[in-house]
Amino acid sequence: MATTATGTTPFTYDHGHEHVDDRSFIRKYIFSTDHKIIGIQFLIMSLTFLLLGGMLAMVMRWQLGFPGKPLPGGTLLPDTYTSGGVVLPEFYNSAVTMHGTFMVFFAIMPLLVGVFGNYLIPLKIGAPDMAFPRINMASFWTAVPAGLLMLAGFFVEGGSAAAGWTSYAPLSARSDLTGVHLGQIFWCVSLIVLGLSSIMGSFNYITTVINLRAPGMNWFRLPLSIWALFVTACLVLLAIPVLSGAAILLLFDQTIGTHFFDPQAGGQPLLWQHLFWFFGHPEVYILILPGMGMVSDIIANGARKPVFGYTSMVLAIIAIGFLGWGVWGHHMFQSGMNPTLGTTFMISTLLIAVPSAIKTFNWLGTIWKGQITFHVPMLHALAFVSMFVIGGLSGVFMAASPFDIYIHDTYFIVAHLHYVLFGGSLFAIFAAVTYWYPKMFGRMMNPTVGKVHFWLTLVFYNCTFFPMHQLGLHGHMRRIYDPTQYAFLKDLQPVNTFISISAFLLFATQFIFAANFIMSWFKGEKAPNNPWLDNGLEWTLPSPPPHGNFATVPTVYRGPYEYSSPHSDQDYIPQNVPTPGGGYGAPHTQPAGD
Amino acid sequence: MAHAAAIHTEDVMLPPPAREAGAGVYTEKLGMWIFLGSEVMFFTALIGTYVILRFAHPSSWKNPGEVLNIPVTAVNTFLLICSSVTMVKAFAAVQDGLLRQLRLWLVATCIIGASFVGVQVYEYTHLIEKGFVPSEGLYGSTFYTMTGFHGFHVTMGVICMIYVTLKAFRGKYTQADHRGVEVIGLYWHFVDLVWIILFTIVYLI
Amino acid sequence: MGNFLSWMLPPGASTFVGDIDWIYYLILVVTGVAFFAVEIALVVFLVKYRKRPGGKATYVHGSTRAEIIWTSVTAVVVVVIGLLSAPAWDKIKGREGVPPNAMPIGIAAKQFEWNITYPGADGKLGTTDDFTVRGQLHVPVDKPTVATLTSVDAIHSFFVPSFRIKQDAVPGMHIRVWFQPTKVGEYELGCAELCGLGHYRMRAIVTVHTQEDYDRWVAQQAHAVAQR
Amino acid sequence: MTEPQAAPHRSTHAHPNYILIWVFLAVLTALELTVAFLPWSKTAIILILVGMAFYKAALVGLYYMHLRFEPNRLRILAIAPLPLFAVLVCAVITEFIW
Ligand code: HEA
Ligand code: HEA
Ligand code: CUA
Ligand SMILES: [Cu+2]
Repeated sequence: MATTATGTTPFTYDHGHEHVDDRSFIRKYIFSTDHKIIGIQFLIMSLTFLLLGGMLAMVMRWQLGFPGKPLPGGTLLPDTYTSGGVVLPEFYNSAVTMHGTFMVFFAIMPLLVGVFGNYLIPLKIGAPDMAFPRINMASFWTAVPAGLLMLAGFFVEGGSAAAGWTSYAPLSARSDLTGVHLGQIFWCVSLIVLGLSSIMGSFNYITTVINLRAPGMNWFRLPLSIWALFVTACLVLLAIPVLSGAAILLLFDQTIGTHFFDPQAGGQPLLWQHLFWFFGHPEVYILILPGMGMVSDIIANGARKPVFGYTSMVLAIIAIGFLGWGVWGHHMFQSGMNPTLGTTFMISTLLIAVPSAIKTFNWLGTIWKGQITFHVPMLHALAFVSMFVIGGLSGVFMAASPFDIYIHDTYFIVAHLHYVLFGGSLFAIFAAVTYWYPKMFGRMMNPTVGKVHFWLTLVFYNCTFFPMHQLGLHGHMRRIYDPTQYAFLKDLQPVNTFISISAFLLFATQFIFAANFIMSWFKGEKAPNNPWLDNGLEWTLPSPPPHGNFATVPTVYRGPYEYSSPHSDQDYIPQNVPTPGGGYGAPHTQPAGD
Repeated sequence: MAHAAAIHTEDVMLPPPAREAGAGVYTEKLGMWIFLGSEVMFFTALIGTYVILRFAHPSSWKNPGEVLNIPVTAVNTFLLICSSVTMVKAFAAVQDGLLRQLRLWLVATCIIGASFVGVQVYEYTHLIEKGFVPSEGLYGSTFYTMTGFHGFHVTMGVICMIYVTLKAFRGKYTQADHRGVEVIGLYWHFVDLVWIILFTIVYLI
Repeated sequence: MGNFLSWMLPPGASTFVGDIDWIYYLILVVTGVAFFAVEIALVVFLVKYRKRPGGKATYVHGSTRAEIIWTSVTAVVVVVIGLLSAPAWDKIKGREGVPPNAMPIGIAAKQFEWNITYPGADGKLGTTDDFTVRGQLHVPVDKPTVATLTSVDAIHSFFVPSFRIKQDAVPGMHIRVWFQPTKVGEYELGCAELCGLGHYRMRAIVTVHTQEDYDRWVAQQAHAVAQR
Repeated sequence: MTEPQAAPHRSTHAHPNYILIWVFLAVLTALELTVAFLPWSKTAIILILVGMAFYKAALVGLYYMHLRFEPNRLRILAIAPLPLFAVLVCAVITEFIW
């Protein structure tokens, strides 16, 4: 359908002329409307929250590995957090809650959607910027106050929200049950504000992908990263408002005395769970799809081969986008929901393994008979595949509702979610950051340091999260402050200690990445336009690309994965290079970077 | 850069079209429609909650007219319908290049829209005086949340409408280019559409 | 630490062990096969197809046949897992699953304790000989017990790992959960849903008696109640 | 995109009779107000009222938001989120009828 030009779309670019960038510093770097700058702003914000989330994880791991021992530096914390340096249950609960909230909403989601959605979409489809650059700027500047408000919870009376990142009512609705009042309100308000930011971002992305594609960039020539970001944006657009709505109801229950989730007045505690997970399951696919897309780009590049089964990869992304709406009940198997509904959700949940299987096997197909270069992004991308498979397969255990009876709310779930979120999303983010870093900052990251970081992360990551499966299989509940309270968990304490030590090492390893990231920004080797010899349009531009991106509108002649084509002497053909003698399409436009 | 790769044979792919088709509508309008999609989901959460809670606990609701003032709301509903027709008339006027009519219809829309909000405030104050407050069981909770968020949307709409009206007075819209009018119109009619549903399920059922 | 890293489930003590554990082992085998297939293929490809000087990758775009095979195999496997699991689910959580002869008890969760109401000698709840004990769940062996779970504040979750049973207690709802212990002994009951500061210590002891022991215990408790 | 885009409008269709639709909407509202207080069975009234509300909503969508005159892809996009509402409400309602 996309190849039939209807001629109804006005299609103009504002960059036919030579661009003189005379914006002031503030317009250029602070209140910028340039999608590339906004992407980098999101990158800095979300890495900060990643660090904060990681620090909270260290607090939790200290308490779990060494219960009752004073936290190093713990005496510096206020009395409401620690007593004699020992973490208090109050602090533990808010650490778990804020760890989950920061990681999901302020680190991984903005990293994938805010950073790479912004940075890649216009560049990869050949557009000058987003469809609505000012709304795009507003999207970032709404996310920042949301983050600050969430953070502010730590500094108010009663401390931050402490009802888990899922904030189940009525615990989250009644301050007499937790002792947290303001913190819980901040949680709701912050997520409502963040929701506005996400919605502004997502309808921008969708409009951009639909209406601003360069000539020749038809739907089935879009890179998989763009397909994934497009479907993700659709999920954000439709899922986030449900969370906002639910958070508003919860906020009203907390503040003006409504009774949505209050059973005494006929409210339904389970309604919160339904609304939350109706948002929440699409949300977890929001957290993985962009990663899957970017990893597909990187693997094809590293293997110097076209993506295996491009069309089925696209269809699988779309299928995940659709099926993701029909499985939310698998988080509620033990909640007292209608058991027949449970059976339905079990079947739909199991079926969602099928598109993921398609993707996994196609990644294997892509490296099969390739010429694999192990550059740092490729290493992370391969780790993504092998770790996501572990996380995905552990999902199948929980999807089988009878067995979920046993492992629900145990560390088996914690293992699953870290395998998909760290092993999946975060490895994809490492891959993507290292891959597009040269484009973003015009400098290369140090590959040796990158490899050290990769291998240490891979090892410590598995040492940290793999044994959690066993904890779960022995019935170790999640969100418990002190496992030694239970006799059957006392024997497992050495495992907990081992996990904690690995976690500290894992955390420490991340500073190698941070150092590499920061040092390369200033001292890194100057990056060429196309360091990875990639076909994508962004690599035809200078590193970093100028404001307005393309000096002339590029014309796209083929898909992005034409590696090792017999039509070419080299093992790649950029998408905008015409086929000589083909004699069709618009005349060859000189890439701006030449 | 060494893009000058020697390429021997023809590419297997089809030639590119002159431009990509997109959605067949201009970008601002497409953007507004997509944004409305997310608004639909926001009201899905609220209206869905209402339907579910009402189904689960029917006895919390009073018969129509017992608590809520139907005549006042009926007038208000009529106002909103009127503001929709003035809005669409404004759009029709600018399509035909009748800029004076455009301004008149827009001003009318602003005034009627603002009156809707005014009547709603009046309705709220009376209900609260009568002791019907948001904490009054599920009935009060859902009533104020749903009508309140609708009212909030109308208020936002009025603010944007005033902005568009000012722009119209400054002559920014022409027969050739009047995207702003059409886009605000879409939002306005959507809010009207939501009210049509809310009026039925909140007041009449 | 060694044996904790095994993939075996810890021993259990209720009939649900038989209903549930085999599903676990089944999925373990299926996913294990998938896991090794994927990881081995990955490693083999990485070694075999690593970059060689002058080498060129094979230019293929996919294979519809391979695509169809792995899609349908996965679909069939997951649907079979679902069909095999469904009966156990219905038996444990379904309404019709509760055995008619089950002994009724009441479990009221509140921050941070379990209050268990026993039917007394007449075997019926809601009569005058009912009595309530805090933090102790006593049940006869080899006899089904059905508990009505309630909560007065937050959501709690009734979890006896050895019985392979878990069920949330939701305020405003009366949720029935049943189990049939198979081994005499003491087990732990924990709270599996975050319910506030004391969630980590919301613990109780489950004692499974022989029928005679159980009757004796009930008589003793009833006596204590009568004394008050 | 700082330069104004070209005119979106090609008057391919005459204006629908907007006033007539307004009359329709007003009359339907009046009818609704009557039906709501008729001594019929509650279910019947609810069905009729919801039906009328949908009809009115459709009028607004089709004519005032001119979906009637838009390309098909836009219409599909406009109604795409509605099934999600159905999925959510139907699933959760089964909670109360088992
Ligand atoms: C990125 C995020 C992400 C992703 C992608 C997934 C993917 C999946 N998740 Fe996960 N999930 C979470 C994030 C994610 N999850 C989080 C955060 C929670 C906890 C929330 C909380 O309570 O705090 C959770 C919890 C969770 C639960 C609830 C558990 C409980 O609380 O009791 C369930 C239950 O069904 C589940 C299932 C699944 C399934 C079936 C998939 C599937 O999509 C996986 C599909 C992939 C594969 C199966 C692997 C590849 C396939 C093959 C190699 C082919 C061969 C396979 C077979 C033959 C089976 N998840
Ligand atoms: C993407 C999400 C994500 C990530 C990355 C992590 C990372 C980690 N998580 Fe997290 N976790 C969750 C999401 C995540 N978690 C969620 C959703 C929950 C459930 C919450 C709930 O129950 O409510 C949870 C719960 C959870 C628990 C269970 C707590 C409980 O139930 O009681 C534990 C326990 O060990 C844990 C540990 C860890 C550890 C040790 C890490 C380590 O991997 C951390 C390592 C550190 C980093 C990754 C940061 C490094 C970053 C930098 C150094 C920044 C670089 C900066 C620049 C370049 C400027 N997590
Ligand atoms: Cu009770 Cu946790
Ligand atoms: Cu899920």
